[in-house]
Amino acid sequence: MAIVSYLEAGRDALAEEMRRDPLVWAVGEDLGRGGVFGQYKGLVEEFGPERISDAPISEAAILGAAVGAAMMGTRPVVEMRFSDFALCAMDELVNQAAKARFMFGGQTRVPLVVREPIGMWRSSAAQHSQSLEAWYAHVPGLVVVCPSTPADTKGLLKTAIRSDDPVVFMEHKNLWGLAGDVPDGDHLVPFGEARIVRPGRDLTIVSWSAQVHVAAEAAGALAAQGIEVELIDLRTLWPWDKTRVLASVAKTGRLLVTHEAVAVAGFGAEVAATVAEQLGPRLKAPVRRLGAPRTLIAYAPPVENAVRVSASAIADAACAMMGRH
Amino acid sequence: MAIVSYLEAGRDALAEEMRRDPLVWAVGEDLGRGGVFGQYKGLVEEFGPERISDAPISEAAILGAAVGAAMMGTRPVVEMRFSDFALCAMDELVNQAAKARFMFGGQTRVPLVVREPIGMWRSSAAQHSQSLEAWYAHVPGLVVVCPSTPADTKGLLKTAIRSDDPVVFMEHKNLWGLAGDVPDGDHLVPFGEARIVRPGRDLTIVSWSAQVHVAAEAAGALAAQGIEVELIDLRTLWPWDKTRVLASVAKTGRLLVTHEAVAVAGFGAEVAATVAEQLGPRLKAPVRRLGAPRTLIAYAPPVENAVRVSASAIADAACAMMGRH
Amino acid sequence: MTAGSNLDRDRLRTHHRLMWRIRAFEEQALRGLDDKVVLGAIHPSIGQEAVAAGVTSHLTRQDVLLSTHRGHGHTLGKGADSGAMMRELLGREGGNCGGKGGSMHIADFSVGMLGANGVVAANIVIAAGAAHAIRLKREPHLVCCIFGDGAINRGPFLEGLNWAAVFHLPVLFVCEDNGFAATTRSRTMTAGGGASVRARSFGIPAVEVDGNDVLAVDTATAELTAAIRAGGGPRFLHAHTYRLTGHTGADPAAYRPADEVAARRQEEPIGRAAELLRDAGVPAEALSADADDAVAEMRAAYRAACAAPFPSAGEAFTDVQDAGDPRVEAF
Amino acid sequence: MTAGSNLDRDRLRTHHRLMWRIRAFEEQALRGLDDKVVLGAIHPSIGQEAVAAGVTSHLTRQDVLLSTHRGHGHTLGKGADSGAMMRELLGREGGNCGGKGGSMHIADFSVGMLGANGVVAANIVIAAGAAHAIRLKREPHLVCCIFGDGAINRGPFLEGLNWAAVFHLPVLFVCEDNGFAATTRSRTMTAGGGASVRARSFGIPAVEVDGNDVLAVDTATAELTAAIRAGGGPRFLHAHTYRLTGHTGADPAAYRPADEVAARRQEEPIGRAAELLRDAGVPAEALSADADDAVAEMRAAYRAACAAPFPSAGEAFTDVQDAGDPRVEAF
Ligand SMILES: Cc1ncc(C[n+]2csc(CCOP(=O)(O)OP(=O)(O)O)c2C)c(N)n1
Ligand SMILES: Cc1ncc(C[n+]2csc(CCOP(=O)(O)OP(=O)(O)O)c2C)c(N)n1
Ligand SMILES: [Mg+2]
Ligand SMILES: [Mg+2]
Repeated sequence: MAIVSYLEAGRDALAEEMRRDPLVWAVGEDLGRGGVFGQYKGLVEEFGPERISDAPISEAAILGAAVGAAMMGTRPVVEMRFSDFALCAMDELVNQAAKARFMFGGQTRVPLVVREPIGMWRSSAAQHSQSLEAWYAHVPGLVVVCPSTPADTKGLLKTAIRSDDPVVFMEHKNLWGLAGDVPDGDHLVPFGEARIVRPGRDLTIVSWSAQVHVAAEAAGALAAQGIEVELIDLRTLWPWDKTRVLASVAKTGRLLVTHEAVAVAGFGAEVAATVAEQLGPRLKAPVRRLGAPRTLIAYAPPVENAVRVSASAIADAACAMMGRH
Repeated sequence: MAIVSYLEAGRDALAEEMRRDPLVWAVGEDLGRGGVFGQYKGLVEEFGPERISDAPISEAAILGAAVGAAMMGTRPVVEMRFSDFALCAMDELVNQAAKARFMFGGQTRVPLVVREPIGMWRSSAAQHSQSLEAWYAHVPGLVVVCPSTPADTKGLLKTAIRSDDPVVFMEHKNLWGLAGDVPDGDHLVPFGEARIVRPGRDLTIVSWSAQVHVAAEAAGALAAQGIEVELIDLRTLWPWDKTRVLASVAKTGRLLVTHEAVAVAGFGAEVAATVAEQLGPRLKAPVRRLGAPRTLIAYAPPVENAVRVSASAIADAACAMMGRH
Repeated sequence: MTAGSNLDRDRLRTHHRLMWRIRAFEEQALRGLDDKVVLGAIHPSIGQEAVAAGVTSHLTRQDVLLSTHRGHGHTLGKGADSGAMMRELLGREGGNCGGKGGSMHIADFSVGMLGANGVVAANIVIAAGAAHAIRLKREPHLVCCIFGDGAINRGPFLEGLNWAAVFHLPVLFVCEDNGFAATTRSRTMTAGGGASVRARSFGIPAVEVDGNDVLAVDTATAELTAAIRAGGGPRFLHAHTYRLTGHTGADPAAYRPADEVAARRQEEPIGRAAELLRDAGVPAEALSADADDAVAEMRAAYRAACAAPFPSAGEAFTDVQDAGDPRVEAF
Repeated sequence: MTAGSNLDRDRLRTHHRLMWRIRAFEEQALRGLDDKVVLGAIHPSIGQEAVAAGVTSHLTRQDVLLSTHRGHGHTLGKGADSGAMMRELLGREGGNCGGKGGSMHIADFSVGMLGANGVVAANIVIAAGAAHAIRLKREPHLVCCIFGDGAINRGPFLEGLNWAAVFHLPVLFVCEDNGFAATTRSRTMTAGGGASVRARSFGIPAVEVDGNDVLAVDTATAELTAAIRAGGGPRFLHAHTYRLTGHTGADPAAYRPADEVAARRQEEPIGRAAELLRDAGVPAEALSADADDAVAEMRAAYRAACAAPFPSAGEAFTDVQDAGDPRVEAF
């Protein structure tokens, strides 16, 4: 075990996989100087500018080239800088990367990882703060990863690089500095296996990415009031660990899903709908979602904060579900 | 009343609005020769090539130019040909059109309509068959319209053109030839008002776009078995008519949502989750969704058909929800 | 026609045969549309066969080709089997993509044909990336990317060409300029000097040729591919041709005068190649045998395809992705 | 410096003042970062002021300007109020965007400044569309679109320039070339002859100037805007300059040698303009008064902004859209 930051965990994962497999390479704007957040610091020194490659400001080409390079047997890891800019490469990701294998009848695979830092950070406004993980969950062919801890970042990025599927890997910008234990050795975390952050019998909270930490804070506060939350970090949205979530809700009888993204048509709806379909009559309270209102993210802190789902909002919702007011 | 096809209804709507308001104009590839499906036939003759404008194969410019032209006080209607190609203009639609008003503090509005024909047609395969309405419902700032009849196409397109919001207007390719009554005069259909296709007391089915017709077929079959379906056509997904849906399910106690798009993270999840949240304990059966499996759309008919949600699948699900097997 | 005394008769004959095979394949496919067994859209390249023949004749099997919606000719040129291709157009088992792709997504990875594409210009950035992989792996092959004149107005044209030039990649870009983008005359929507001028603005050497002259295409491609193979970085070929049919099999092409089409038909590439061959002493029967063989091949391919079974519904759930079950939540 | 005997002293003096106002605004904004009251990213244009001054001096209030993430100078040049701009950077009430946009989305529609943009090159297609609307409405105005040298590698550069040329629209495209795209030297990622060569490939006449020479920028812009106003269609200005600070206020710019920066600092535009003015007989005190006035203006703007209230949380729900309630389903 070593204490490593979320940012370093990603860097370590990439470095380890690049050492292991000479066909892994990374490409994106400014990678030669370490990337916009420093996630690639030191890598060009070890691997050279061919394997840690700069790119022009050409998101469509970065992603499109990755599709071609992946079909030719390499394993590109592409950096989109902010997930918002991936919108400049949506055809390449959705119409090309996600579809090639099926459309060509299994003649090819597209083993690429696209890193898309998501989320609200500090006063970054509407074009640098989005969380669109629900979009990708809706797109057949894609894997969607949203880690919340250094250990999961490391283990899931390594799994993503080894995967033959195109993987959308969403790191949360607000977590770069978060430090945590990361297991030594070849630490791999499988897709589709949720993490029980904290066991509990009264109410299941499902979350992912940075919102897991907000939910954990709420769970702590609720514990002080005698409400035992089972907090589940999905870690990957596709595939998602329906089994574990259903088992938990079967036990607690209550589901609250919370995420930072817009609530309307967010992935929380998928989780809530699935639980309602499967466990409807066994629920002790109706399922409940907490996500952002359907508005844009502003620059000014009070306006930005207005769309955050806070720990107290989560605790309040949980109390209401427990019949405590 | 006149009998008009779904395709003609859209053309009539555009023509009427262009006659009414000289600032309305349309732009897209091949519009001068009537558009790829003939939706613009005859319009260049009436309005000239400046207002029914051809465009280069430049989806990003078509949409981006519309944003600029809308901010400057005109009302562009842009044609994306197939909704799949709108992925080439996602930054322009989501980061620019949807955000400009808010981001600039209300200094501007972006009154544009983007027409995105959706859905499976005949052997059009993975890049010409998508239905991504759930994506747009998740994006603050956008209106999402999915008409199922000629009357609604006409009334909603006219409303869309008059709206000061950017509107994603999704016509279903399989409905172009569908004929139906369209009211005479200045027929307008408001956003956010669902249509009760057929009243019933046993089970509520919610749907939109072409799938409404499949659901109607199922409802007919169910009626023969004595099951009275209340079929609701949402018509617009944002805003969506929660009031009418909740009132219906409060009455029937059963909700089945069905759409052509992929079920996972589809808009059906939003409807199902909302109903489960609001009416959970009053439901006579758990909510239920029917959508496409999370796979791609193939060319070969049997494989393409495998992802269609059929009338019999809907009827079976409804029977199961009624406790009949 | 540029053929001089040093005309390689055998080489031209090979082009003649391939052009006939392409023509016969597509005429057969159009009949398949009439017969209602070809169900999706077909974009014929009838009249444009010289580009496919001339360009692909310089590609090895290990070289890689990326094509467009109008890709039958390129695919045949790269060596794909006509039987498997016809099955693909009919959506049958044994099609190159198992019937899941159809005409617009035809591909044969076993011969280095990495796909037609339903999205105009999308193949350009993919081609740049395929070449990037070749460079990373230090392989000696090149990538050929063919697109239409309409594609040069999409952003990926700029991004892909700039990419290939910046990274000095082995790519031959080919603009197959038939003057039209669907029903629109491309020049009405294209500013400036066109494809080769744009290519040169990225520092990519570009050559323009009469794309209906198979020898001109062949000769130009020879030079360009030699330069690429010598490590010279990307090259660009701008080939002018004409589409004799509608944009798709369903398009009557009413947007252009009949006499324009008639005039251009006089310049179609197969007749021009045949004339040269006749002049060079190839007997007329040999030439018509090329045509007959091609027609027979494609008729047989069609018959076999019609007899082939459709893929099973279960194919909807194969080759989606490794992670997760695609059936989840459905039905 | 190109100023000859017919130097318009007053005009140059006006540039000098504006350049000082831009510099002072940004230095004040950087102090605001240190003070932790400017919270979001700031992209200073210190060293690049001559482009903003020279170009915007030819824009009327009805002309329209689209800018980039590095847009403070352009916005001041177009006539926006420094007080409202400073409030916007601090996210306060009374900011141009009510505090909802911040530096990267600064805009003042009342003076025809239609927005900075957080997405590189996105403004290019928007500008083409704004000009399209002007043409449809038969208005006499023009659109000016400023972007960086990094932006010419994105697809919308091609699509927007082609669009403007095809539709013969009144747009002045300005590439403000500071040699860098964030931490990357642009030339390492840009193939071919660069911005103006690319512009010419679309048939758009293009001029290159020393972008640190405000008179050169002014003169070139005069000619280009005159041609546009005369109905000549789009024009392109490629102005070479240098960014003296980091990419953002937080970037130490360690990726370039100190002596390079020191050398380029000798060529910064304000000093050069001041030298010319001194030579033309403007007293030194007058020139330092320009600087002092600018600093005083921006200090006052800053103080007022610091004292201004934040917008209320409820602003999260205004100006989203007319249809639907944005609060629905939340919390
Ligand atoms: C991004 C995108 N926009 C529009 C289309 C629809 N479309 C298919 S082919 C075509 C014309 C293409 O013209 P060109 O590139 O010259 O190729 P050609 O058809 O002439 O071979 C168009 C507009 C598409 N497939 N993809
Ligand atoms: C589409 C997109 N990709 C990447 C970025 C991140 N980014 C912001 S500014 C910048 C550099 C831009 O360089 P240039 O266009 O030369 O403008 P400059 O910053 O030099 O003024 C980059 C890469 C972005 N904002 N948008
Ligand atoms: Mg063409
Ligand atoms: Mg720059």
